[in-house]
Amino acid sequence: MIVVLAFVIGGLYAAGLYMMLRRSITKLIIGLGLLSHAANLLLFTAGGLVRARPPLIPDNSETIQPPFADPVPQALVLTAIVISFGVTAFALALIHRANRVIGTDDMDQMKATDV
Amino acid sequence: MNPFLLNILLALAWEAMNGEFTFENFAVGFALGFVILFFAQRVTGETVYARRVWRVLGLLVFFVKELIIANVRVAYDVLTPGYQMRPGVLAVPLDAETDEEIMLLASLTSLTPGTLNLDVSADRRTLYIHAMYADDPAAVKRSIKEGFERRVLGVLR
Amino acid sequence: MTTGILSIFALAFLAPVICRFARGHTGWLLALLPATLTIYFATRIGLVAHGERITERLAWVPSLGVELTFYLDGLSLLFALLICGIGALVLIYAGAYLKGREQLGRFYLYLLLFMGAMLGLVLAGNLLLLFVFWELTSISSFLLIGFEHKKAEARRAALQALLITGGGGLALLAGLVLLGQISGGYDVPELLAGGDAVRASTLYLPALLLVLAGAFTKSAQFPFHFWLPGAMQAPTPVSAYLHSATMVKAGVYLLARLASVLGGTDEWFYIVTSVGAATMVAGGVLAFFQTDLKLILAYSTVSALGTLVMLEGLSTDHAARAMVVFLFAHALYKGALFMVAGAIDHETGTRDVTRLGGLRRVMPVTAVAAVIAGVSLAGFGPVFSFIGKELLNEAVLLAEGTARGVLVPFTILGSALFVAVACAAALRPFFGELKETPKGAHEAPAAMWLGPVILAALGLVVGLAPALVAGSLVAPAVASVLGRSEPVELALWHGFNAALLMSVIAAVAGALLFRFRERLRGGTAWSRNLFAFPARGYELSLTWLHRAAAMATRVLQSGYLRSYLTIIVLTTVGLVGYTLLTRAYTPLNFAAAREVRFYEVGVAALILLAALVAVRSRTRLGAVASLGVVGYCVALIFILFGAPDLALTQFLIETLTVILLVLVLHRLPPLALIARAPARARDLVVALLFGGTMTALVLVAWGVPFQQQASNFYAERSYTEAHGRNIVNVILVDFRGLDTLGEITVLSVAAIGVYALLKLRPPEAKRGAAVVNDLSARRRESSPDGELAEVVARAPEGEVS
Amino acid sequence: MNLSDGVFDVFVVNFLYLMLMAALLLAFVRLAVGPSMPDRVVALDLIANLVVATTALYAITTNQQVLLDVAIGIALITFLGTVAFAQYIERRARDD
Amino acid sequence: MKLLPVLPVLIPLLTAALALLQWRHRVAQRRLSVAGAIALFVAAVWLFAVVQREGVQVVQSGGWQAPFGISFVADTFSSLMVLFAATTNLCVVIYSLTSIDARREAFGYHLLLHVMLMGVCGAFLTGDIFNLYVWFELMLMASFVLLALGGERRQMEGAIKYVTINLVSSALFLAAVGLLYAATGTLNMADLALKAQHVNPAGMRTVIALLFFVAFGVKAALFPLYFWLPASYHTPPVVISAIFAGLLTKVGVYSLARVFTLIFRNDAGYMQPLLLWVAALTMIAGGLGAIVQRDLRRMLSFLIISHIGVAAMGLGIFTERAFAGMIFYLIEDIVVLTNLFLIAGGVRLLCGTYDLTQTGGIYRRHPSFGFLFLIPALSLSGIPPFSGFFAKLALIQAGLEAGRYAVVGVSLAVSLLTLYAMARVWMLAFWREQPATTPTNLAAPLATLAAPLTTPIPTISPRRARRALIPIAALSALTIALGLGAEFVFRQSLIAAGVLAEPRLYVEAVLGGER
Amino acid sequence: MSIILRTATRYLMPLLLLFSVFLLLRGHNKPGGGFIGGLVAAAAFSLYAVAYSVGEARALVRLRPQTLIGVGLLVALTSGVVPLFAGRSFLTGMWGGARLPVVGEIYLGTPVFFDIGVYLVVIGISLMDVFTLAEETAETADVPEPRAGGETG
Amino acid sequence: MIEVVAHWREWLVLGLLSAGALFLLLAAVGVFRLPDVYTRMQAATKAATLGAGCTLLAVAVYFDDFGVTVRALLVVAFIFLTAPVAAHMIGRAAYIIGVPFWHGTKLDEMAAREGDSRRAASDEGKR
Ligand code: NA
Ligand code: NA
Repeated sequence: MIVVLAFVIGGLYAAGLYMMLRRSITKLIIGLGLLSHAANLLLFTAGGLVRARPPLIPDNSETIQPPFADPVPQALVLTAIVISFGVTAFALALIHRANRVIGTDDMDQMKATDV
Repeated sequence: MNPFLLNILLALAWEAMNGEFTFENFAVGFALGFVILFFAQRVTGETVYARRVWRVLGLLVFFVKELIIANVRVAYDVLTPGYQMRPGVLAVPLDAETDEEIMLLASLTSLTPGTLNLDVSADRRTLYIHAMYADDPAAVKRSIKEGFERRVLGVLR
Repeated sequence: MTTGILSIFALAFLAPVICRFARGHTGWLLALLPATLTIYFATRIGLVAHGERITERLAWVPSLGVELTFYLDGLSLLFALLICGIGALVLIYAGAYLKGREQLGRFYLYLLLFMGAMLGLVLAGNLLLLFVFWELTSISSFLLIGFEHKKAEARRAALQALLITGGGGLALLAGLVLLGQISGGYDVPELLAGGDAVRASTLYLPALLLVLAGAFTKSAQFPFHFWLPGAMQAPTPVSAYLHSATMVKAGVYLLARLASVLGGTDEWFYIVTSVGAATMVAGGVLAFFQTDLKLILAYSTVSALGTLVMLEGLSTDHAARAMVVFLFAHALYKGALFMVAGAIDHETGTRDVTRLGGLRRVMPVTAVAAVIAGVSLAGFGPVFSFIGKELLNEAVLLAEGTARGVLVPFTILGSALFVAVACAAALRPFFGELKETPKGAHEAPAAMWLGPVILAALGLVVGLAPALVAGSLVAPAVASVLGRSEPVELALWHGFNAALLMSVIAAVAGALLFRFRERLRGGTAWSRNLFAFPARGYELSLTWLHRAAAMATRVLQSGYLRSYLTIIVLTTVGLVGYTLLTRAYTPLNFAAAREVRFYEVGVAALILLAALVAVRSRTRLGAVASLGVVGYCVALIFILFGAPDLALTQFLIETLTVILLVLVLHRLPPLALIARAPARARDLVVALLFGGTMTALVLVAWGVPFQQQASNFYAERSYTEAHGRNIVNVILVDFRGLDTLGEITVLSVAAIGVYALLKLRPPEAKRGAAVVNDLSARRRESSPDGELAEVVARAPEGEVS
Repeated sequence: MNLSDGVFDVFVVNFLYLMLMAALLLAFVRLAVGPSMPDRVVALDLIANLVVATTALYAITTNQQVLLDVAIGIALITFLGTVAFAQYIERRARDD
Repeated sequence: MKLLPVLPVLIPLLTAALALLQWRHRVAQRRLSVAGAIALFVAAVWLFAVVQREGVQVVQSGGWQAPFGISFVADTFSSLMVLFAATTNLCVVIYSLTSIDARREAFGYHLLLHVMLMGVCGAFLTGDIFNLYVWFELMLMASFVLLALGGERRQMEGAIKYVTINLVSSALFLAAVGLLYAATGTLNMADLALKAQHVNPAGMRTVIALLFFVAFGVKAALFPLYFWLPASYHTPPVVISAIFAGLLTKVGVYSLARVFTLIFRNDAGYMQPLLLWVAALTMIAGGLGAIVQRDLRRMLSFLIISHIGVAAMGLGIFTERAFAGMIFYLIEDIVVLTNLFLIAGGVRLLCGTYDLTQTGGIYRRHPSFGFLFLIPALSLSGIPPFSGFFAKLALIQAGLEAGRYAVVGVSLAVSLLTLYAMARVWMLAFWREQPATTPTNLAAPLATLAAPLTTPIPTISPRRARRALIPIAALSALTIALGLGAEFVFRQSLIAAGVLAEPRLYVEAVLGGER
Repeated sequence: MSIILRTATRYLMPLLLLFSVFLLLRGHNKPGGGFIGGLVAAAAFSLYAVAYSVGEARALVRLRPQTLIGVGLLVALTSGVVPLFAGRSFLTGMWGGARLPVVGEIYLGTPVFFDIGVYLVVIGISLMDVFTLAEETAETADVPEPRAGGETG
Repeated sequence: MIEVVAHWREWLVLGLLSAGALFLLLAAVGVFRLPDVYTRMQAATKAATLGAGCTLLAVAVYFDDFGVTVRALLVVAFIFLTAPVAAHMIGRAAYIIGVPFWHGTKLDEMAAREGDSRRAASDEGKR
């Protein structure tokens, strides 16, 4: 499955990046979303994949017998997911404000601070 | 619904969620429910009468029957080429008055295949539904009024 | 010694305060300190002449090799005396010259800083300490040259000086560090003792070149000579100081200091001598064509510096002797001449020699000083400078074979130009008929003639009785240069010899040059331009630098986010992909791929499909909904592989995100297909490269053996010690609670950001107006840079060429 | 009870998954094609329901009770999503 | 000590949480902010002193033995960085009291500042690679908000680029962490220092190192990853630019230094040419960018980049003395760049603009302000006796010792560019008279420094005005002190570099210490 | 506004809130925890905001989101600091002997309070995001949304 | 037969699961091929709700845990309560923004109601 997921991850990275390379900030934000899915999945696969053995200690036991899914990447991904929620919300507010202030969603119109 | 009753219901729901019916669990659930209701005070603005259990059961049976019969009809239409349906939007006059009555009626009509509640008029006297088989609008309306509405009012009043 | 140097710095910072109280007497008051120091150093003459070396050490930054070490030997003593002595005179002179000017306090501050830095430089017994003072002289002279800061020319000259000497300084630093590394330390006495090892080192040549770059720029050697005349923008007392005793001689000092370490090799000889000789002639020629008194003196200084450097390059006993005497004499007469020039300017209102004449009648005292100094400049008469000239000629005549053949005519030409210049600058204004000048000329105040008179008199006295300094000052200095002591005897008259013949030829030629100066000035513009090209080069390179920088910056900092992203991603792909292929390639094991369940593949395929649809979607909602599907399917993956917490979180968050997306995107313009096909294809390639790299990474990482040490630990302790059965949650709130603490803070900040962005409104600006302003701002930005235009376009030809 | 015990033949189970996957695909096609916004919302809602069902099925076939809670969570939040979506569509129509 | 190393994280958090509860009380927030900044400073000094006296301090948060909990590690390097971050923060907080406008204060400016510091200190102190990611995100998020706070057009344009590029780098960072975990099964940096050496194939470790290099390189603003910086740093109020300039990129360099010396030290050979090339190009690109800027803050932004290149050179040389030079350089940069931005704010107030074609006249009216500028400007250009010289000297010595002549040459050329840029500022804003066309505040007393940025005509008491000059003067004094006391600083840097060069010390302190 | 939705919401909301507390407290042993619980609670309030209005939802919550966040952070921080007084390391779990008579076998301990802090913060931030964005984007709607007293100022 | 009785719960679970999957597939086919959004909703609301309900009921039956069973039943109730509400919201929205009916739709009694100006036909709205 990891082989399949590897291609999914790559595909998500590619799709996310492609969207971010568009001129519209709307697409930019969608691209960011895809990118964070990719990163989360990648992180998730870091511990290896174990089917249907969540890291939960059974009620009648003090420990859990392997194999079980590695809880560490899960905790990390959970953190990353929640963070990316915060970030996405902020990014949304940002592009909303930007669109209101600048009057366009075209990234090419947003070069005044460089040049 | 009486807030106290609601509170007890919440306490029971709590026990159910935990899957352990004990007194202490009930007490905690009750306390939690109280806190939640305190924060959600506006939710419990009205009072509702107690229900009659057999009417509920009757409604349930009727509902399941309708559900299955009509599902087959839709399934047939969905799975065969071409359509036999004659859809239309119907205005069904309402006898139901309270929020709960209207909601329940609307939900039940929506859940039975063939009819889907679209809206309630601003004066709350008309229910607009989308019916897939509206060859005879009057019949559809009648079936709703005499099938569901009567039973719903019977349960809730 | 240490106290003396530090006290000058202390006085510098007190100067503005003193200036406020002492007013007109500030110059006299401040001169007390350098005068005292002059006396102090004079008392050391005896000791040093007996071959003693005085060293004082204080720790500063020993771990970097920077120590407050001061070292007094013959060479540094001579310089210290000149710096303090002339410094005192210049302070007195400045008090009168600048009377009533604004910012006088700052002027004294800079001047004293400069003096302190210069004194520190010559006394430094640690290479890095020397560099510290070296840079301080650059900075303080920058501040002094730009003293008339409202004048663009002054600023430009200051910048020029700073860049040239600063650049040289950086080279010097590298050179000194290399020297330090060769010799194992930065202590000057130790370095002086280990010259052989240095010259034998493979790093000798780079170190030499770097040190020379520093010295040549500082001492205005060709082709770096052009900044020095520019420094004329400084008030005259500064010019006097700069040119006579100090800053420009810092390079000469450095070469003399290091001559016994770096000198004596072929590289040293060819480079130093030829640069010096070229500078000598170039300076002379340029001086000859000037009519501004200060510029004439400035270029003649360049010429003199060239002479000194040439002598240093020769590395012979004679040359060392000639160098020390010439340097001493030059300090005396050039200081006097600059003060005279200042006095003339001050009294008459002009420095144009063609408009000056007959001043001896109205400024008799000044005239006496000027004539003595002028004679010294010409290298004639019973003055110290004549001895120097003779020694110079001797040294050149004693040079080896071909070198002699080149150097002798060069020296004669240089001397002839000196004569012509002396006539033009020192003698001509005082003789002949009194000419009309902007101000009615009369004698300068005592404070202004005191300096020139003392210096000129000293030149005369020492010239008549050279024994006064031969053993006490010159011999120890020569010993320092040579690295061994060598008896020195000086006499005014050496009898008729080849050296005298050279002087005579030079005198005659010089007189002729002076006679036909007008015609020559008119007819030989080419020779002027011949030596002007370095100045042009400086300006051109500055312009090119700006152009190149502007272009590079415009290309890199294009303003297009996607080009930034493309560059970043291609960097990643290039680095990671290349390394992956070359160093981490492992044949992939696809056998394991067979134990895949079809619904897993189904979910995976749906993710890709949904991503594709999100990319291709023409509607905002379609894209958002597809993104949602990606998220839901990712949640399904989590469910399939034992991560219920993750699945729940992912699903909850995906839904909330979709809601927020819908809320916001609806206010944005509809999606439009703007990019052209080639752009899309290019981006597609970039994106696919990136995706492919990440896929490869995951596949390779998967093959790396893995230990589940941590998860086993958590599995064992989660319930028994942390009282939780959900290991993921226990990790979040206990094992790795700190992550969570940080994370909720991130969330808090993000939410505040959302709130602030949407609720905090900028003061309502009219959008149209803002756009217009912005456009005009952009247009302005594309016009050439302001100050650069000032620097490049308005360079007055006469001044730099 | 276990996955491969008795009636829970792998073939049967896989057939159930197959149906759900097919349903997911069909729903997704509707989501991608639209054409109206409500169409997409309907499709997304259906997909969420399919995820709930898949989760429930997986819970049974792999014997994980805990997945029920996941399914509950999904069911609860889906409602919010759909309602908010619909609300937004309406409000937007009123704005324009 | 179970608390001290986490204090620099807890104090800002406590400050921010309390400020949140005082959301509507601006005055209370200001007081909290100052109190928090002082407390952080005291804690940082205390931490530094304890590390000095007792060596590396380690806290295993949650009481779990390393590598299973998250370790907080204060060695000399991290405690130095925390100390200077806290110092800068204190100055910036004081400056903000008189310079940040009421609108921004009402929307959480103070607490955002403290949260950012929390992230910065956390990043310096953590001994866990994923925890580092969290602190990075925290720091970034706070900086995103600070950058955008106010919602002006330029801010929006800058923020979009800043946010996007940094998020991409965060995604790469996350991927790198994931791959590292996949290859080693641990996240604790000390543990990684041991386990990463056994990764097979070793090339995989190199690849991960490169991912970290890109991720941190973006944060550090290395070539060619720096574009977000000049696009955004000049857009928010100057005091925000100032703290960004001082701290953010330094965290990137710090992290590069940590992971490359600890985890990827065996890839140094492979990475070194890359690092040196990148360092050289960063220096050049930054330096060239700086000299063509008209906007003072943009010029400073490019100088940040250029000087990050110098610090990266220290890392690339990869010797103990080079590390020490890099650390000294980072410290110096924090102080000087913050100060220069604060001074730029003063220029703007006096001349009414950041546009160097429109400025002038300050030297004549406010010479003392001019000298306050000269100190950091000269220090940045590496002119003795200020701290910048010694930092540069240390790097040059290390570079030449290691035979890295070319890159040292580039660094020297770039200091000339810096000197040129600073001299231009001096000439255009200070020496020359202001072009007649621009509206000017020059006639106003220096008190104008205290005015809120958006207010054109300042009306503020001299007492508050002096308060605004305090941080600038303090930072300038610090620059001098760091120069005169360079021995102390460099000794500390050497001690810090010792740990970088010999990771055993770090590893033993973390894994062998408190259980 | 839909009567049907409003009526349904009145009944669903308490259930959702209850479920969120359930998830929170049970999270230490089964899927759930502060994040998930907080998100569900936020979803409940968001539902109310959709059915009624953001203003009414704000009134229902009573506390400002900022306050929720602040309190949450303080709770989390405090639960981490408390062990310090017992000479333990920051964030060390300290478990009271008391067995919470609720969810089977939860012990009261500082990590539980930590999770409660997380719960509060997540509610606070989600509400802040949702409410603010909803208000902002609804701004030009012809039916102005009632604003809650304290928040918009 | 005895087997069936002995394993009645498995068979019940299997039956419920099959019914659930079947209904869901039906809903998906309906959503896929019915001609307008209103009719698609008809399919989605009923069949999907029924399908999800069946699978959750299967869970309730399958697990031998009272808490699980109660929660499963509760969520089935929840779904039955919310699905029509959601459908109502979508349908109303569709009607308001003017999503067109299938050409076979003959009757629209809602068009006559007052305040129908809300039904604005915008192009963007239809997407
Ligand atoms: Na992220
Ligand atoms: Na920065």
